[in-house]
Amino acid sequence: MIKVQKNDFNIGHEISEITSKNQNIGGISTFIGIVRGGNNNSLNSMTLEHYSGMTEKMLNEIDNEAKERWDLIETKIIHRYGELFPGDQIVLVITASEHRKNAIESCQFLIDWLKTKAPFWKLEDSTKGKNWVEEKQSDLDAASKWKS
Amino acid sequence: MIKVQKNDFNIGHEISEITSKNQNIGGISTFIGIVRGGNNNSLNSMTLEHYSGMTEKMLNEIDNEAKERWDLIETKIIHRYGELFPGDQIVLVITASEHRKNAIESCQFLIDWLKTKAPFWKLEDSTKGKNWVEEKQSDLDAASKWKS
Amino acid sequence: MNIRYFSWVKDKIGVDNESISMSKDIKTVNDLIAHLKTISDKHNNALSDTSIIRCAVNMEVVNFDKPIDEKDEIAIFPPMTGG
Amino acid sequence: MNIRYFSWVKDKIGVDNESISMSKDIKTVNDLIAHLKTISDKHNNALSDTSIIRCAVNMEVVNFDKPIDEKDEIAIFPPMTGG
Repeated sequence: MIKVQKNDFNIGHEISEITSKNQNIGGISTFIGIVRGGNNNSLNSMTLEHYSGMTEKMLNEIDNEAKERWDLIETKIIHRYGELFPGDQIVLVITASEHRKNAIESCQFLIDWLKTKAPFWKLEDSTKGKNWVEEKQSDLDAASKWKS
Repeated sequence: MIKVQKNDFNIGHEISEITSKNQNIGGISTFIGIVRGGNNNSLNSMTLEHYSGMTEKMLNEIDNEAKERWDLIETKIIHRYGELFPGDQIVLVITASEHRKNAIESCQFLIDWLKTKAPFWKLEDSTKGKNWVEEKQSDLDAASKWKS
Repeated sequence: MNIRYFSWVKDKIGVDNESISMSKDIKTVNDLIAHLKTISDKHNNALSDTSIIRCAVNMEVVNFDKPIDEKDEIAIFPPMTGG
Repeated sequence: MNIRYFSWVKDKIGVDNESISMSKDIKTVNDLIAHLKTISDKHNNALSDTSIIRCAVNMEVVNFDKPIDEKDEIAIFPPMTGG
Protein backbone atom coordinates (compact mmCIF):
# COMPACT_ATOMS: atom_id res chain seq x y z
CA MET A 1 0.00 0.00 0.00
CA ILE A 2 1.30 3.46 -0.82
CA LYS A 3 0.41 6.98 0.24
CA VAL A 4 1.76 10.28 -1.09
CA GLN A 5 0.76 13.04 1.28
CA LYS A 6 1.58 16.46 2.70
CA ASN A 7 0.70 15.41 6.24
CA ASP A 8 2.93 13.77 8.79
CA PHE A 9 2.52 10.08 9.65
CA ASN A 10 2.55 8.08 12.86
CA ILE A 11 4.57 4.88 12.68
CA GLY A 12 2.72 3.23 15.58
CA HIS A 13 -0.62 3.82 13.90
CA GLU A 14 0.63 2.58 10.53
CA ILE A 15 2.07 -0.61 12.05
CA SER A 16 -1.13 -1.27 14.04
CA GLU A 17 -3.15 -1.05 10.84
CA ILE A 18 -1.03 -3.87 9.45
CA THR A 19 -0.82 -6.10 12.52
CA SER A 20 -4.52 -5.83 13.33
CA LYS A 21 -5.39 -7.35 9.95
CA ASN A 22 -2.75 -10.07 9.73
CA GLN A 23 -2.29 -12.84 12.29
CA ASN A 24 0.77 -14.55 10.86
CA ILE A 25 3.37 -11.78 10.95
CA GLY A 26 6.65 -12.77 12.60
CA GLY A 27 8.77 -9.75 11.72
CA ILE A 28 8.28 -6.11 10.76
CA SER A 29 11.03 -3.95 9.34
CA THR A 30 10.67 -0.22 9.03
CA PHE A 31 12.72 2.69 7.80
CA ILE A 32 12.01 6.35 8.51
CA GLY A 33 13.78 9.09 6.59
CA ILE A 34 14.13 12.37 8.47
CA VAL A 35 15.18 15.92 7.48
CA ARG A 36 18.61 16.28 9.08
CA GLY A 37 19.21 19.44 11.06
CA GLY A 38 21.15 20.59 14.06
CA ASN A 39 24.92 20.59 14.63
CA ASN A 40 26.67 22.75 12.04
CA ASN A 41 23.77 22.29 9.67
CA SER A 42 22.44 25.58 8.38
CA LEU A 43 19.27 24.13 6.90
CA ASN A 44 16.09 26.14 7.37
CA SER A 45 13.75 23.92 5.41
CA MET A 46 13.54 21.33 2.69
CA THR A 47 10.77 21.45 0.10
CA LEU A 48 9.91 18.23 -1.67
CA GLU A 49 8.52 18.73 -5.14
CA HIS A 50 7.05 15.72 -6.85
CA TYR A 51 5.41 14.68 -10.09
CA SER A 52 1.89 13.94 -8.93
CA GLY A 53 0.51 10.92 -10.71
CA MET A 54 3.89 9.54 -11.69
CA THR A 55 4.86 9.34 -8.02
CA GLU A 56 1.90 7.12 -7.21
CA LYS A 57 2.58 5.04 -10.32
CA MET A 58 6.26 4.52 -9.49
CA LEU A 59 5.61 3.78 -5.82
CA ASN A 60 2.98 1.21 -6.73
CA GLU A 61 5.36 -0.42 -9.21
CA ILE A 62 8.18 -0.59 -6.65
CA ASP A 63 5.79 -1.87 -4.00
CA ASN A 64 4.54 -4.62 -6.32
CA GLU A 65 8.07 -5.57 -7.29
CA ALA A 66 8.98 -6.04 -3.61
CA LYS A 67 5.97 -8.32 -3.17
CA GLU A 68 7.05 -10.37 -6.18
CA ARG A 69 10.65 -10.72 -5.06
CA TRP A 70 10.01 -11.52 -1.39
CA ASP A 71 7.37 -13.46 0.50
CA LEU A 72 5.66 -10.54 2.23
CA ILE A 73 2.43 -10.31 4.16
CA GLU A 74 2.07 -6.54 3.83
CA THR A 75 4.02 -3.48 2.76
CA LYS A 76 3.47 0.22 3.19
CA ILE A 77 5.25 3.21 1.69
CA ILE A 78 4.32 6.71 2.83
CA HIS A 79 6.16 9.58 1.17
CA ARG A 80 5.55 13.22 2.08
CA TYR A 81 5.87 16.27 -0.16
CA GLY A 82 5.81 20.00 0.48
CA GLU A 83 7.86 22.12 2.89
CA LEU A 84 9.50 20.17 5.70
CA PHE A 85 11.76 21.28 8.52
CA PRO A 86 14.74 19.74 10.34
CA GLY A 87 13.53 16.76 12.35
CA ASP A 88 10.44 16.24 10.19
CA GLN A 89 9.72 12.79 8.86
CA ILE A 90 9.98 12.45 5.07
CA VAL A 91 9.33 8.83 4.25
CA LEU A 92 8.19 5.63 5.93
CA VAL A 93 8.68 2.11 4.62
CA ILE A 94 7.14 -0.85 6.43
CA THR A 95 7.48 -4.48 5.39
CA ALA A 96 5.91 -7.38 7.27
CA SER A 97 6.60 -11.07 6.74
CA GLU A 98 6.43 -14.43 8.45
CA HIS A 99 10.22 -14.74 8.60
CA ARG A 100 12.43 -11.77 9.30
CA LYS A 101 14.79 -12.12 6.32
CA ASN A 102 12.07 -11.19 3.83
CA ALA A 103 10.97 -8.13 5.78
CA ILE A 104 14.54 -6.90 6.33
CA GLU A 105 15.73 -7.32 2.76
CA SER A 106 12.63 -5.90 1.10
CA CYS A 107 12.63 -2.84 3.39
CA GLN A 108 16.20 -2.07 2.34
CA PHE A 109 15.30 -2.69 -1.31
CA LEU A 110 12.38 -0.26 -1.15
CA ILE A 111 14.27 2.60 0.45
CA ASP A 112 17.22 2.13 -1.92
CA TRP A 113 14.88 2.34 -4.90
CA LEU A 114 12.94 5.33 -3.62
CA LYS A 115 16.18 7.30 -3.45
CA THR A 116 16.75 7.12 -7.21
CA LYS A 117 13.44 6.06 -8.79
CA ALA A 118 10.70 8.04 -7.06
CA PRO A 119 10.02 11.36 -8.86
CA PHE A 120 10.82 13.68 -5.96
CA TRP A 121 13.23 16.60 -5.94
CA LYS A 122 14.48 18.24 -2.77
CA LEU A 123 15.01 21.99 -2.56
CA GLU A 124 17.14 22.91 0.45
CA ASP A 125 16.77 26.38 1.90
CA SER A 126 19.80 27.11 4.07
CA THR A 127 21.84 30.11 5.16
CA LYS A 128 23.76 29.54 1.90
CA GLY A 129 20.58 30.09 -0.14
CA LYS A 130 18.33 27.71 -2.04
CA ASN A 131 19.79 24.64 -3.63
CA TRP A 132 18.36 21.55 -5.34
CA VAL A 133 19.83 18.38 -3.83
CA GLU A 134 21.89 16.45 -6.35
CA GLU A 135 21.75 12.74 -7.04
CA LYS A 136 24.37 10.85 -4.98
CA GLN A 137 26.61 8.18 -6.48
CA SER A 138 26.24 6.17 -3.25
CA ASP A 139 22.46 6.09 -3.81
CA LEU A 140 22.91 4.90 -7.39
CA ASP A 141 25.27 2.18 -6.18
CA ALA A 142 22.81 1.09 -3.48
CA ALA A 143 19.96 0.88 -6.01
CA SER A 144 22.02 -0.95 -8.63
CA LYS A 145 22.82 -3.85 -6.33
CA TRP A 146 19.10 -4.82 -6.42
CA LYS A 147 18.96 -5.09 -10.23
CA SER A 148 17.38 -8.41 -11.02
CA MET B 1 20.41 1.54 25.23
CA ILE B 2 18.88 -1.77 26.23
CA LYS B 3 15.83 -2.85 28.20
CA VAL B 4 14.81 -6.35 29.28
CA GLN B 5 11.23 -6.26 30.43
CA LYS B 6 7.97 -8.16 30.89
CA ASN B 7 5.87 -5.25 29.64
CA ASP B 8 4.96 -4.41 26.10
CA PHE B 9 6.59 -1.50 24.28
CA ASN B 10 5.36 1.26 22.00
CA ILE B 11 7.51 1.85 18.94
CA GLY B 12 6.28 5.43 18.44
CA HIS B 13 7.19 6.36 21.99
CA GLU B 14 10.60 4.69 21.77
CA ILE B 15 11.44 6.47 18.50
CA SER B 16 10.29 9.85 19.87
CA GLU B 17 12.62 9.43 22.82
CA ILE B 18 15.49 9.13 20.37
CA THR B 19 14.50 11.84 17.89
CA SER B 20 13.67 14.41 20.59
CA LYS B 21 17.24 14.23 21.89
CA ASN B 22 19.15 14.12 18.59
CA GLN B 23 18.90 16.75 15.86
CA ASN B 24 21.12 15.19 13.24
CA ILE B 25 19.33 11.91 12.51
CA GLY B 26 18.70 11.24 8.82
CA GLY B 27 17.51 7.64 9.00
CA ILE B 28 15.97 5.28 11.52
CA SER B 29 15.73 1.55 11.00
CA THR B 30 13.63 -0.66 13.22
CA PHE B 31 12.78 -4.30 13.53
CA ILE B 32 9.92 -5.75 15.56
CA GLY B 33 9.70 -9.47 16.28
CA ILE B 34 6.17 -10.77 16.84
CA VAL B 35 4.72 -14.05 18.13
CA ARG B 36 3.28 -15.66 15.00
CA GLY B 37 -0.24 -17.01 15.28
CA GLY B 38 -3.31 -17.46 13.13
CA ASN B 39 -3.74 -19.55 9.98
CA ASN B 40 -3.03 -23.22 10.67
CA ASN B 41 -0.93 -22.26 13.64
CA SER B 42 -1.99 -24.07 16.80
CA LEU B 43 0.06 -21.93 19.16
CA ASN B 44 -1.61 -20.91 22.41
CA SER B 45 1.29 -19.05 23.95
CA MET B 46 5.04 -18.65 23.94
CA THR B 47 6.94 -18.25 27.19
CA LEU B 48 10.34 -16.60 27.02
CA GLU B 49 12.71 -17.71 29.73
CA HIS B 50 15.93 -15.79 30.09
CA TYR B 51 19.09 -15.71 32.17
CA SER B 52 18.61 -12.48 34.09
CA GLY B 53 21.88 -10.65 34.43
CA MET B 54 23.54 -12.39 31.53
CA THR B 55 20.82 -11.10 29.19
CA GLU B 56 21.56 -7.49 30.10
CA LYS B 57 25.30 -8.15 29.83
CA MET B 58 25.02 -9.75 26.36
CA LEU B 59 22.62 -7.12 25.04
CA ASN B 60 24.91 -4.33 26.19
CA GLU B 61 27.89 -6.03 24.54
CA ILE B 62 26.04 -6.46 21.24
CA ASP B 63 24.76 -2.89 21.44
CA ASN B 64 28.28 -1.56 22.01
CA GLU B 65 29.67 -3.66 19.19
CA ALA B 66 27.10 -2.18 16.79
CA LYS B 67 28.17 1.33 17.83
CA GLU B 68 31.81 0.44 17.22
CA ARG B 69 31.18 -1.08 13.80
CA TRP B 70 28.81 1.59 12.43
CA ASP B 71 28.54 5.34 12.78
CA LEU B 72 25.34 5.49 14.85
CA ILE B 73 23.67 8.32 16.70
CA GLU B 74 21.55 6.09 18.93
CA THR B 75 20.49 2.47 19.32
CA LYS B 76 17.82 0.78 21.37
CA ILE B 77 17.12 -2.89 22.04
CA ILE B 78 14.01 -3.88 23.98
CA HIS B 79 13.53 -7.59 24.62
CA ARG B 80 10.55 -8.99 26.48
CA TYR B 81 10.35 -12.14 28.60
CA GLY B 82 7.51 -14.08 30.21
CA GLU B 83 4.34 -15.47 28.66
CA LEU B 84 3.37 -13.96 25.32
CA PHE B 85 0.51 -14.69 22.96
CA PRO B 86 0.10 -14.73 19.18
CA GLY B 87 0.39 -11.18 17.88
CA ASP B 88 2.37 -9.97 20.89
CA GLN B 89 5.57 -8.04 20.31
CA ILE B 90 8.73 -9.85 21.47
CA VAL B 91 11.65 -7.64 20.56
CA LEU B 92 12.33 -4.16 19.22
CA VAL B 93 15.57 -2.97 17.65
CA ILE B 94 16.01 0.69 16.69
CA THR B 95 19.09 2.19 15.08
CA ALA B 96 19.45 5.85 14.16
CA SER B 97 22.19 7.40 12.05
CA GLU B 98 22.97 10.38 9.85
CA HIS B 99 23.09 8.25 6.70
CA ARG B 100 20.70 5.39 6.13
CA LYS B 101 23.26 2.69 5.34
CA ASN B 102 24.58 2.62 8.91
CA ALA B 103 21.12 2.40 10.46
CA ILE B 104 19.96 -0.32 8.06
CA GLU B 105 23.02 -2.55 8.36
CA SER B 106 23.38 -2.28 12.13
CA CYS B 107 19.68 -3.02 12.68
CA GLN B 108 20.05 -6.23 10.70
CA PHE B 109 23.27 -7.07 12.57
CA LEU B 110 21.58 -6.63 15.95
CA ILE B 111 18.55 -8.79 15.22
CA ASP B 112 20.73 -11.51 13.65
CA TRP B 113 22.90 -11.61 16.77
CA LEU B 114 20.00 -11.59 19.20
CA LYS B 115 18.66 -14.75 17.57
CA THR B 116 21.71 -16.82 18.54
CA LYS B 117 23.58 -14.86 21.24
CA ALA B 118 20.94 -13.52 23.63
CA PRO B 119 20.25 -15.98 26.47
CA PHE B 120 16.55 -16.48 25.82
CA TRP B 121 14.72 -19.75 25.35
CA LYS B 122 11.23 -20.02 23.90
CA LEU B 123 8.71 -22.53 25.22
CA GLU B 124 5.82 -22.97 22.81
CA ASP B 125 2.50 -24.15 24.18
CA SER B 126 0.38 -25.44 21.32
CA THR B 127 -2.33 -27.99 20.74
CA LYS B 128 0.57 -30.44 20.28
CA GLY B 129 1.80 -29.77 23.84
CA LYS B 130 4.75 -27.84 25.20
CA ASN B 131 7.93 -27.66 23.20
CA TRP B 132 11.18 -25.71 23.51
CA VAL B 133 12.03 -23.98 20.24
CA GLU B 134 15.24 -25.31 18.71
CA GLU B 135 18.09 -23.31 17.30
CA LYS B 136 17.73 -22.80 13.53
CA GLN B 137 20.58 -23.31 11.10
CA SER B 138 19.34 -20.29 9.13
CA ASP B 139 19.77 -18.13 12.24
CA LEU B 140 23.31 -19.42 12.78
CA ASP B 141 24.10 -18.66 9.13
CA ALA B 142 22.67 -15.16 9.44
CA ALA B 143 24.73 -14.45 12.56
CA SER B 144 27.93 -15.90 11.14
CA LYS B 145 27.98 -13.54 8.17
CA TRP B 146 28.61 -10.66 10.63
CA LYS B 147 31.74 -12.25 12.15
CA SER B 148 34.44 -9.62 12.07
CA MET C 1 2.24 18.75 -27.14
CA ASN C 2 2.35 19.67 -23.46
CA ILE C 3 5.63 19.37 -21.57
CA ARG C 4 6.06 19.53 -17.83
CA TYR C 5 9.23 20.64 -16.09
CA PHE C 6 10.36 19.94 -12.53
CA SER C 7 13.04 21.05 -10.09
CA TRP C 8 15.85 23.22 -11.49
CA VAL C 9 14.82 22.47 -15.08
CA LYS C 10 11.57 24.27 -14.24
CA ASP C 11 13.46 27.08 -12.45
CA LYS C 12 15.86 27.60 -15.33
CA ILE C 13 13.21 27.55 -18.03
CA GLY C 14 10.93 29.68 -15.88
CA VAL C 15 7.65 27.79 -16.33
CA ASP C 16 6.39 24.48 -14.98
CA ASN C 17 4.75 23.49 -18.24
CA GLU C 18 4.35 24.71 -21.78
CA SER C 19 2.78 23.66 -25.06
CA ILE C 20 4.77 23.35 -28.22
CA SER C 21 3.41 22.59 -31.64
CA MET C 22 4.57 19.24 -32.94
CA SER C 23 6.42 19.06 -36.19
CA LYS C 24 7.31 16.10 -38.34
CA ASP C 25 10.94 16.48 -37.27
CA ILE C 26 10.18 15.58 -33.67
CA LYS C 27 10.13 11.81 -33.63
CA THR C 28 12.01 11.02 -30.42
CA VAL C 29 12.86 12.55 -27.05
CA ASN C 30 16.24 13.50 -28.52
CA ASP C 31 14.50 15.43 -31.29
CA LEU C 32 12.24 17.13 -28.77
CA ILE C 33 15.13 18.28 -26.59
CA ALA C 34 17.04 19.54 -29.62
CA HIS C 35 13.94 21.51 -30.60
CA LEU C 36 13.34 22.89 -27.10
CA LYS C 37 16.93 24.19 -26.95
CA THR C 38 16.16 26.43 -29.94
CA ILE C 39 13.23 28.13 -28.23
CA SER C 40 15.21 30.45 -25.95
CA ASP C 41 18.53 30.92 -24.15
CA LYS C 42 16.81 29.76 -20.97
CA HIS C 43 15.77 26.51 -22.59
CA ASN C 44 19.21 26.05 -24.09
CA ASN C 45 20.86 26.66 -20.72
CA ALA C 46 18.50 24.35 -18.80
CA LEU C 47 18.92 21.47 -21.24
CA SER C 48 22.58 21.91 -22.20
CA ASP C 49 23.94 18.95 -20.19
CA THR C 50 21.75 15.98 -21.05
CA SER C 51 23.72 13.72 -18.68
CA ILE C 52 21.76 15.33 -15.84
CA ILE C 53 18.43 15.48 -17.67
CA ARG C 54 15.80 12.77 -17.41
CA CYS C 55 12.63 12.43 -19.45
CA ALA C 56 9.40 10.63 -18.62
CA VAL C 57 6.94 9.69 -21.33
CA ASN C 58 3.54 8.83 -19.93
CA MET C 59 5.03 8.81 -16.42
CA GLU C 60 7.78 6.35 -17.25
CA VAL C 61 11.45 7.31 -17.45
CA VAL C 62 12.70 6.55 -20.95
CA ASN C 63 15.87 6.57 -23.01
CA PHE C 64 16.22 9.58 -25.29
CA ASP C 65 15.77 7.50 -28.42
CA LYS C 66 12.19 6.77 -27.31
CA PRO C 67 9.67 7.61 -30.04
CA ILE C 68 7.02 10.14 -28.98
CA ASP C 69 3.85 11.54 -30.43
CA GLU C 70 1.40 14.33 -29.70
CA LYS C 71 -0.78 12.31 -27.32
CA ASP C 72 2.11 11.49 -24.96
CA GLU C 73 2.52 13.15 -21.57
CA ILE C 74 6.08 14.40 -21.51
CA ALA C 75 8.05 15.55 -18.45
CA ILE C 76 11.64 16.73 -18.23
CA PHE C 77 13.53 16.92 -14.96
CA PRO C 78 16.89 16.29 -13.22
CA PRO C 79 17.78 12.95 -11.61
CA MET C 80 15.27 12.07 -8.90
CA THR C 81 16.14 12.38 -5.22
CA GLY C 82 13.36 10.71 -3.27
CA GLY C 83 13.41 8.82 0.00
CA MET D 1 29.76 -24.44 43.44
CA ASN D 2 26.32 -23.29 42.32
CA ILE D 3 25.06 -24.27 38.89
CA ARG D 4 22.05 -22.81 37.10
CA TYR D 5 20.03 -24.65 34.48
CA PHE D 6 17.74 -23.20 31.82
CA SER D 7 15.15 -24.37 29.30
CA TRP D 8 14.90 -28.12 28.72
CA VAL D 9 18.17 -28.77 30.61
CA LYS D 10 16.34 -27.42 33.67
CA ASP D 11 13.20 -29.45 32.83
CA LYS D 12 15.13 -32.69 32.37
CA ILE D 13 17.26 -32.29 35.51
CA GLY D 14 14.21 -31.11 37.43
CA VAL D 15 15.71 -28.13 39.26
CA ASP D 16 16.72 -24.66 38.10
CA ASN D 17 19.87 -24.61 40.19
CA GLU D 18 21.85 -26.81 42.52
CA SER D 19 25.05 -26.75 44.55
CA ILE D 20 27.72 -29.35 44.14
CA SER D 21 30.86 -29.66 46.19
CA MET D 22 33.98 -28.99 44.17
CA SER D 23 36.66 -31.63 43.98
CA LYS D 24 40.20 -31.40 42.69
CA ASP D 25 39.17 -33.42 39.65
CA ILE D 26 36.89 -30.67 38.35
CA LYS D 27 39.25 -28.31 36.57
CA THR D 28 37.27 -27.47 33.43
CA VAL D 29 33.69 -27.31 32.15
CA ASN D 30 34.28 -30.72 30.57
CA ASP D 31 35.20 -32.14 33.97
CA LEU D 32 32.14 -30.55 35.55
CA ILE D 33 29.75 -31.97 32.96
CA ALA D 34 31.33 -35.44 33.31
CA HIS D 35 30.81 -35.16 37.07
CA LEU D 36 27.22 -33.92 36.78
CA LYS D 37 26.32 -36.90 34.58
CA THR D 38 27.23 -39.25 37.47
CA ILE D 39 24.79 -37.59 39.87
CA SER D 40 21.58 -39.15 38.52
CA ASP D 41 19.95 -40.65 35.46
CA LYS D 42 18.18 -37.34 34.93
CA HIS D 43 21.48 -35.48 34.83
CA ASN D 44 22.97 -38.08 32.54
CA ASN D 45 19.99 -37.84 30.20
CA ALA D 46 19.93 -34.03 30.15
CA LEU D 47 23.63 -33.72 29.42
CA SER D 48 24.15 -36.74 27.16
CA ASP D 49 24.47 -34.83 23.86
CA THR D 50 26.99 -32.05 24.49
CA SER D 51 26.58 -30.78 20.92
CA ILE D 52 23.33 -29.16 22.06
CA ILE D 53 24.61 -28.03 25.47
CA ARG D 54 26.08 -24.59 26.11
CA CYS D 55 27.85 -23.40 29.24
CA ALA D 56 28.29 -19.87 30.54
CA VAL D 57 30.97 -19.07 33.10
CA ASN D 58 30.39 -15.73 34.77
CA MET D 59 27.71 -14.94 32.19
CA GLU D 60 29.92 -15.58 29.20
CA VAL D 61 29.50 -18.57 26.86
CA VAL D 62 32.75 -20.58 26.94
CA ASN D 63 34.37 -23.58 25.31
CA PHE D 64 34.22 -26.74 27.40
CA ASP D 65 37.98 -26.71 28.02
CA LYS D 66 37.52 -23.48 29.98
CA PRO D 67 39.11 -23.74 33.47
CA ILE D 68 36.65 -23.10 36.31
CA ASP D 69 36.87 -22.65 40.03
CA GLU D 70 34.53 -22.47 42.97
CA LYS D 71 33.90 -18.70 42.76
CA ASP D 72 32.63 -18.88 39.17
CA GLU D 73 28.96 -18.50 38.29
CA ILE D 74 28.13 -21.48 36.09
CA ALA D 75 25.07 -21.94 33.89
CA ILE D 76 24.19 -24.81 31.58
CA PHE D 77 21.56 -24.52 28.87
CA PRO D 78 20.62 -25.39 25.27
CA PRO D 79 21.49 -23.14 22.33
CA MET D 80 19.90 -19.72 22.77
CA THR D 81 16.86 -18.68 20.76
CA GLY D 82 16.37 -14.97 21.35
CA GLY D 83 15.03 -12.25 19.11
